[in-house]
Amino acid sequence: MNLLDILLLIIALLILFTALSIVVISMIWIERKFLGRLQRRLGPTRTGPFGLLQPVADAVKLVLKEDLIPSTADKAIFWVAPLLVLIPSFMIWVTIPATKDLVLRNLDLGLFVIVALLVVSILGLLLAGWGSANKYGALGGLRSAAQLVSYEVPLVMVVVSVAILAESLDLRVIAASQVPIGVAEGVLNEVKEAGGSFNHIGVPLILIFPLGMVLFLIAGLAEVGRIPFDIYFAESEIVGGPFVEYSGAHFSVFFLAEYINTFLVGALAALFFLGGWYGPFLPEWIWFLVKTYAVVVVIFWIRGTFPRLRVDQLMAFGWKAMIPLSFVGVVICAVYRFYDWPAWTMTVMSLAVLGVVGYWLYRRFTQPVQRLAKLYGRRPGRVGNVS
Amino acid sequence: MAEIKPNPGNLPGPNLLNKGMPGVITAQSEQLFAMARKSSLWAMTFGLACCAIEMMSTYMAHHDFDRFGVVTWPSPRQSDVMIVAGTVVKKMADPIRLLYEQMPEPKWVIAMGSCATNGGPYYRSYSVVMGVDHIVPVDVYVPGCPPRPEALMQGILKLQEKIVQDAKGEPARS
Amino acid sequence: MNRRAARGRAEPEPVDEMAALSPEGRRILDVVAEAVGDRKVETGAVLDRPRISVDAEDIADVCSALKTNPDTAFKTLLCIAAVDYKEYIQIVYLLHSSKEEQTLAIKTDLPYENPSLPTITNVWRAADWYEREAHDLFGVEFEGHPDLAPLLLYEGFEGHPGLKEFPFHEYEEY
Amino acid sequence: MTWFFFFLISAMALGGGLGVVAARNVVHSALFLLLSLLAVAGLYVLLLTEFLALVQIFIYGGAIIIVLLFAIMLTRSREFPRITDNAQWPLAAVAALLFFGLLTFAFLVNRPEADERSRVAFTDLGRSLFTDWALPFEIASIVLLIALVGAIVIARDDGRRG
Amino acid sequence: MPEALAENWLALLFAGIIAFVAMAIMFAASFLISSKRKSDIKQTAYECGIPAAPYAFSQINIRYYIFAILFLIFDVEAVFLFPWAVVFIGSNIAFYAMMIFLAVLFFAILYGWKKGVLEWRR
Amino acid sequence: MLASMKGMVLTIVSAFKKPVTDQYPTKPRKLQDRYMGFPALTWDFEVEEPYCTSCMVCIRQCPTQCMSATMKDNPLQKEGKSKRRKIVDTFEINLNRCILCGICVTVCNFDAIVMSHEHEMSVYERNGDRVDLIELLEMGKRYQEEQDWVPPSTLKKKAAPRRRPAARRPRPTKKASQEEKAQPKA
Amino acid sequence: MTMLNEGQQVDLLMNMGPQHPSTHGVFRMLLRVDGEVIVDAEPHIGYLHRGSEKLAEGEQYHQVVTLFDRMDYISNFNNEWVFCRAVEKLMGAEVPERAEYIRVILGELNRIASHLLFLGTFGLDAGAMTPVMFAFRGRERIQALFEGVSGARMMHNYVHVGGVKEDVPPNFKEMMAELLADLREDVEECDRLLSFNEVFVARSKDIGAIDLDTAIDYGWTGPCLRACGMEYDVRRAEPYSIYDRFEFNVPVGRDGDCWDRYFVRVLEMYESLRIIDQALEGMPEGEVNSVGGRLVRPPKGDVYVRAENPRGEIGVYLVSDGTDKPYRVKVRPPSFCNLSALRLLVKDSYIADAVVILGSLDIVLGEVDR
Amino acid sequence: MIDLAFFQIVSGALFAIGLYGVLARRSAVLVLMSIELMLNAVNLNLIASAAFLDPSRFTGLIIAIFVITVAAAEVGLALAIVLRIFRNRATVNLDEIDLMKG
Ligand code: SF4
Ligand code: SF4
Ligand code: SF4
Repeated sequence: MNLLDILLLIIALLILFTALSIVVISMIWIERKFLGRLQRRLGPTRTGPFGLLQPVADAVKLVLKEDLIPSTADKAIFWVAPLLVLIPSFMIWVTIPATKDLVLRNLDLGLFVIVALLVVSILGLLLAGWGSANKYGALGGLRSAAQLVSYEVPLVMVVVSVAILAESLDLRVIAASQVPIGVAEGVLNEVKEAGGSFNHIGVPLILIFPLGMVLFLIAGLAEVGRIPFDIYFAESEIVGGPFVEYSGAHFSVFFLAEYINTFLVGALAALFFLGGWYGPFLPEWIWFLVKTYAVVVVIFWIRGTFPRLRVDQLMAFGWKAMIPLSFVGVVICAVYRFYDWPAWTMTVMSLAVLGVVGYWLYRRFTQPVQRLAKLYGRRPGRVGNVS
Repeated sequence: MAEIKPNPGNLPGPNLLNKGMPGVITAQSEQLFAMARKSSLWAMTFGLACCAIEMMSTYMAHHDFDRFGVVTWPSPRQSDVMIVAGTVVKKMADPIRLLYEQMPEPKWVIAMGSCATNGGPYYRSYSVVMGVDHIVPVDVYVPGCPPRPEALMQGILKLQEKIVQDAKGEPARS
Repeated sequence: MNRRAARGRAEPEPVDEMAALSPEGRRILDVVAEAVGDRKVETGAVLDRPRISVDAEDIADVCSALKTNPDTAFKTLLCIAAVDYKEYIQIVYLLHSSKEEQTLAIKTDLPYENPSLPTITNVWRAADWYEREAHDLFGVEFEGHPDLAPLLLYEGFEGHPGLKEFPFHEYEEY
Repeated sequence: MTWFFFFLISAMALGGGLGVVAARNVVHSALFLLLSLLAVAGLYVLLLTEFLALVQIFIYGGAIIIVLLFAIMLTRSREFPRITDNAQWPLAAVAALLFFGLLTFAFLVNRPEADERSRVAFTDLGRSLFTDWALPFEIASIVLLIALVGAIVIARDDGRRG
Repeated sequence: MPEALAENWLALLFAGIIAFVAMAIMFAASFLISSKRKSDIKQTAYECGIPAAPYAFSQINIRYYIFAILFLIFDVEAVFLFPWAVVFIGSNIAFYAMMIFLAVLFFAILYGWKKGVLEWRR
Repeated sequence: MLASMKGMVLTIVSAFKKPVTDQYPTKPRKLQDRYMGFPALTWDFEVEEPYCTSCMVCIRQCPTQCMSATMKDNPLQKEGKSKRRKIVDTFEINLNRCILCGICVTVCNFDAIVMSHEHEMSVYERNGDRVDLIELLEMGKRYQEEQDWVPPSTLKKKAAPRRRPAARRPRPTKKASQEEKAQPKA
Repeated sequence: MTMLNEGQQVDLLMNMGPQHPSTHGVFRMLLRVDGEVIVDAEPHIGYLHRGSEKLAEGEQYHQVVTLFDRMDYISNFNNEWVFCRAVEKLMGAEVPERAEYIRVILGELNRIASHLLFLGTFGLDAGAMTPVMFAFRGRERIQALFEGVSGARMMHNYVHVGGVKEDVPPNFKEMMAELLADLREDVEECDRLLSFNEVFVARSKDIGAIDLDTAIDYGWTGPCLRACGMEYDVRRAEPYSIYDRFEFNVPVGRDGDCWDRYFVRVLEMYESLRIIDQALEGMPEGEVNSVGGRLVRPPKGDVYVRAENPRGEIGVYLVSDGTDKPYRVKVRPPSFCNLSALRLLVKDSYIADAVVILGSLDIVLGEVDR
Repeated sequence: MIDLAFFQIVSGALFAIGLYGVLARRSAVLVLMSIELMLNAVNLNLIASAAFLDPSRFTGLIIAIFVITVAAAEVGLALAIVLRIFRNRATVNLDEIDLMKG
């Protein structure tokens, strides 16, 4: 470990940071454009070609904005909170592999590092809400902490299920185990060496564990606070929650962190379930980006379709549906691996669970109102008064 | 109600950089900044009366304010421009003043509709403020009752022009 | 109180007033007169709608009688309007019965100085805000109303703008 | 290099610890505690037990601090400046110093032979944990259950509005 | 200290530092080039245009706390799950031990569910 | 879950439909013919003078009192070119104040005022849209050209045979007259 | 343990509004919250009190129409219409057949526009961002038609005493045909997007329920009342204009909760479309204004007219003293009554629910405060 | 290479700080934090010793994990008690809390 190494490391990190910033900017652009298209409008068009410079302008403007600190706020905490959000979410990226070799530092406890750092970043929002000494902020901070911790548990459980299926905590191995045999020799050999003899090798996990994908996406949505889980900065209720008092550069840090985390969810979903960087024809890193952006677009898509849950429903959903389901996920993964069943059993099991849950949701929410709708719509047109 | 003199508008306040070294570079940079500022005018979600409906229309699919980079933020802390869309009633004057104050620099105000400009149809009413410029300095007045979305968009374009002109140091004239 | 004296002008001929009233409306007036019992009522019409006039102090009793009586069943309070006739203030209650499909107006006159009458908030909860509004704009006191805080006006507004004597705002800038 | 990090991290740990006991504002105390705990995690890394370091971050840095913050926020924060220290703090300081001296003395006097450290394989740790230590592991689950039940019973809002 | 291990952790540390430095640079730039006009009224807490009334955090519901506790318990559980996930295959004891462990914790959720702490209003 | 899935399909399908947005500064929406923009004064191209005689009817009827005008003797009338004895001398409308109600157009008996298609008139000063006669006529001319404007009264005359003679005052029906006699109580 | 300091635990007082994204204008609620649950709420209105009723006393009848436009600024046509009906009734003026048809068509279109706005903002309150875009698409099309007919997108001043201002443009039928095709699709899309979405149902079903008697006690009318299960619609109960000629249903809810209020409005949009279809078919040729001139002097007297606005029953109590200016205009705004029950509705609900409940009442502050 | 003693001294110092906190602070929450510090010191010592002295290296680590587990449980319970007391007495001041009177 000499100085040159450190220098290289720093340069690599700087590149990573820049890349992430560019990714964030691209994501903001994609989000606005895509949401625009969903709503049959155009999204930004006037700043740069196709509005490409819009996020840049937004970023520059945010830096140019006055950075207000309310006089009642706890100054130190008001300052520290954005950092507590951003730093862990950036640190996670050190260990995310874009391809087999394109990773800054591969940690063999990678999964655990990710979840551990994610937990730390929860603190930031809570403190932001507390520090800004604002009622909306306070409510938002507590809501955010409660929400994030509630969905952290299923997230961790899904991650554990994935670890069980791939029998490793190493992200590279997890992704490589989904690459068809004969394509990714290097890492796969490691897998084999590590005793991996799973039946599903070479199959993207989404095919054998769709339940996990769904749970992961939902928990991930909740972790990054996107509709339908954006109760902690619910605009129409608590006007921005923990961020309500933040302006200028501080606000942009939250913004940045939020988008980095969204991208993280996309990247993890791609690595865990979509076969990582594997794909025909194109270079690996492009496949990785494509898959990640695809998940991100799905997140935006969901954002463009759903209303927001209420805080108690969110919690109830987290604890009464997500966590039991993720328990079930872990157990079926473990059973499948322990008894070494064929891969399709896993698919069947998780599809069955999903089906049951979907049907229950339908029974609980949609069916009654559809009955009502029929009832209300069927009233015959009568002339005259009825009291 | 806080009465202040009608004021020609808002100019971005001085920053440390051009306080410290006034000169060509900072003047140039100011113009660059103005480009960023004008392209990303975040508006406060704030509608008062009928004009607010047209303002909402402007955000919606057919007109799409997002094309200009105008999006809404609920909190004044994150907004650059306050579109006073509707009748300013005396009871509402204090909140508007407070909200304006709570916006961070630089900030702009658009008075949308004749009510916000000078009372409009309610010029004889006992409870209406005769123009929001009695309360906060206004940059652009958009006439109409309510102004068409196009008119509001033109107001935003005017505001963008003004921002650029202000950065050049030549106040914009209509 | 002698209402005729307070009004100080000729009583219109009832025949003409009832002209537009439908037979159904006439019938409802009889039913109403029965329902109110021995309180002093005077029947008439508001163009094509039945109307009764009662003394101010009877209003709460009349209203609750009309509401609870199964024959009339005026279950909805549509509106309470106050009219300033310069010499006296008239309060018009508009009730609706969806059983009879009739709207009934109850008028009661109040002296111009210190108008006051019993509240009907305990009959209809809808009356709450209407009475507060009338209190705001006309200065009518509703005895027994739980909270007559300003509803439409702000704290500290001088005068009662609904009254005819309250001047229009003069504003000279065309 | 290693020495540098050791001293840096120890300084952070101790500084954080001092911050915990010295800060006037309880939330600041909690933040200092976070710093201290993360620094201790750093020390674990230096001891080549990275799994433990991560556990430290995961449980202390995340969960426990959050719970602490919740508790702080839900108890009245206005009250805290008034009651941070009690009267016998000099006494406490003396006691703590004495204790520290004693410990240092003990550590310095009794210096056992240490062998070369090597990284602990995570899987081996796991295997040992779930086979040799299976019983304590189950007991841990019971402990957690009891803690949860206790906490729920104690902290449950009895719905003061019915 | 093994090189690879040290490097990994150093990378994490530096990542944190770089994020911090980048933010610091941004804040500094913002401090330098943002226009400022401070005033007392500007720095009052925002509350929809009405001067905010003071409040205490303790007025906020205790219910949030129970979720934190639940989280704490499950966090600890996760700590055990991670090593288990990669070692349980081929070890009966490990597998069944964890199943029992999960069952106990699942019982914890059920208990909370039953006790109504997952509901917000009873 | 089905309904939400349907909703997602709906949104994604609409993403592939054509956006409905009109791109304002470059490709603005076409205004409808009847659109009422700000009022403008018309120009009598035959006589080369404004239609307006400054009769003050619209000024009195304007609900916001946003106009003012003065009249003068028409020089062209002396020359025999015009039938108008009086003509507008100055005319000012505060368009910031105008509420686009169109009452002035309805009440004008001389076809002298129209609701033009101008509506994008944002300004930097309060009441910066106080337009005087010249500008009003400019606006009017633009409108006239754009719309091939014909004085509505001539149109009406043409259409007159089909219509009843327009009653100035409502001719009271039987019922109404009855009521007029009847002194209402209030 | 004893509860020693029970009283010290004060609740949090929280303002919602006047500037708040979901108060639909400048409504203010002072909430007393215990955690997330609202213990008590105090509505404050008057942030848009413009004194229209008083101003109307100083303006001529045809000028008052402009004030009515701006009262319920989402259903301008209906508002103009009801005022003109009041004057007409006072004068005993007949309205030409064709004008009635035009009024009905535009009024029903306006109802759809208003309900679309409601649907969009209700979705926004519930946190969905796309319905509002979809809804405004339809609304925008309706506004374009209005512009083509009346010359203005919102403040039409088109309904005049005795009829309408001018005849509809010659290509009205084609315009309507085009509009209706698009509009039906827009309404359906909004409906499909939101109505049965699980999250939306969870957010609005069984929220803010009110029983029929209380609703009547509060003077509720319109879709809000119908959602409680009472089939009452002024168009049906006391048919004004030419509503007795059309066949349409009055959608009625059952539970009186937010979802019912929402869905009743959705169904009403379909019914309005039906009415428009019928009216378009039956529209005769002929005069559009019987009074003609703008200056009207109704005889002395007073009148109360009722009409079914999108928000409920609007009433106008008009007193004339025989001059060209009304002596007193009193409006019975539907959302005023609907809103006054808010306190009862939001009590013991969540903060998030308060937003939805407020949204489901579909208030227009211009009308509440006048 | 860093000696075991250094780690031990750090852990001792941490423990002493925690001790001071427990003795000197009055707020129940702060006392709890100090206890956490002390537990951490113990853990550090355990792990350091395990790392240096235990050939198999597992015992110390696993015990440390259990310590952390128990600490988590303890924090949850203790804070619940603090909250309960606060809600009943509106104070977290240990001197003012007299459980016997409860
Ligand atoms: S200008 Fe006109 S549309 Fe705008 S708020 Fe005033 S009255 Fe309403
Ligand atoms: S515009 Fe018409 S009404 Fe107005 S002053 Fe001129 S001629 Fe008279
Ligand atoms: S349109 Fe209306 S407000 Fe404007 S000038 Fe004409 S009458 Fe006045």
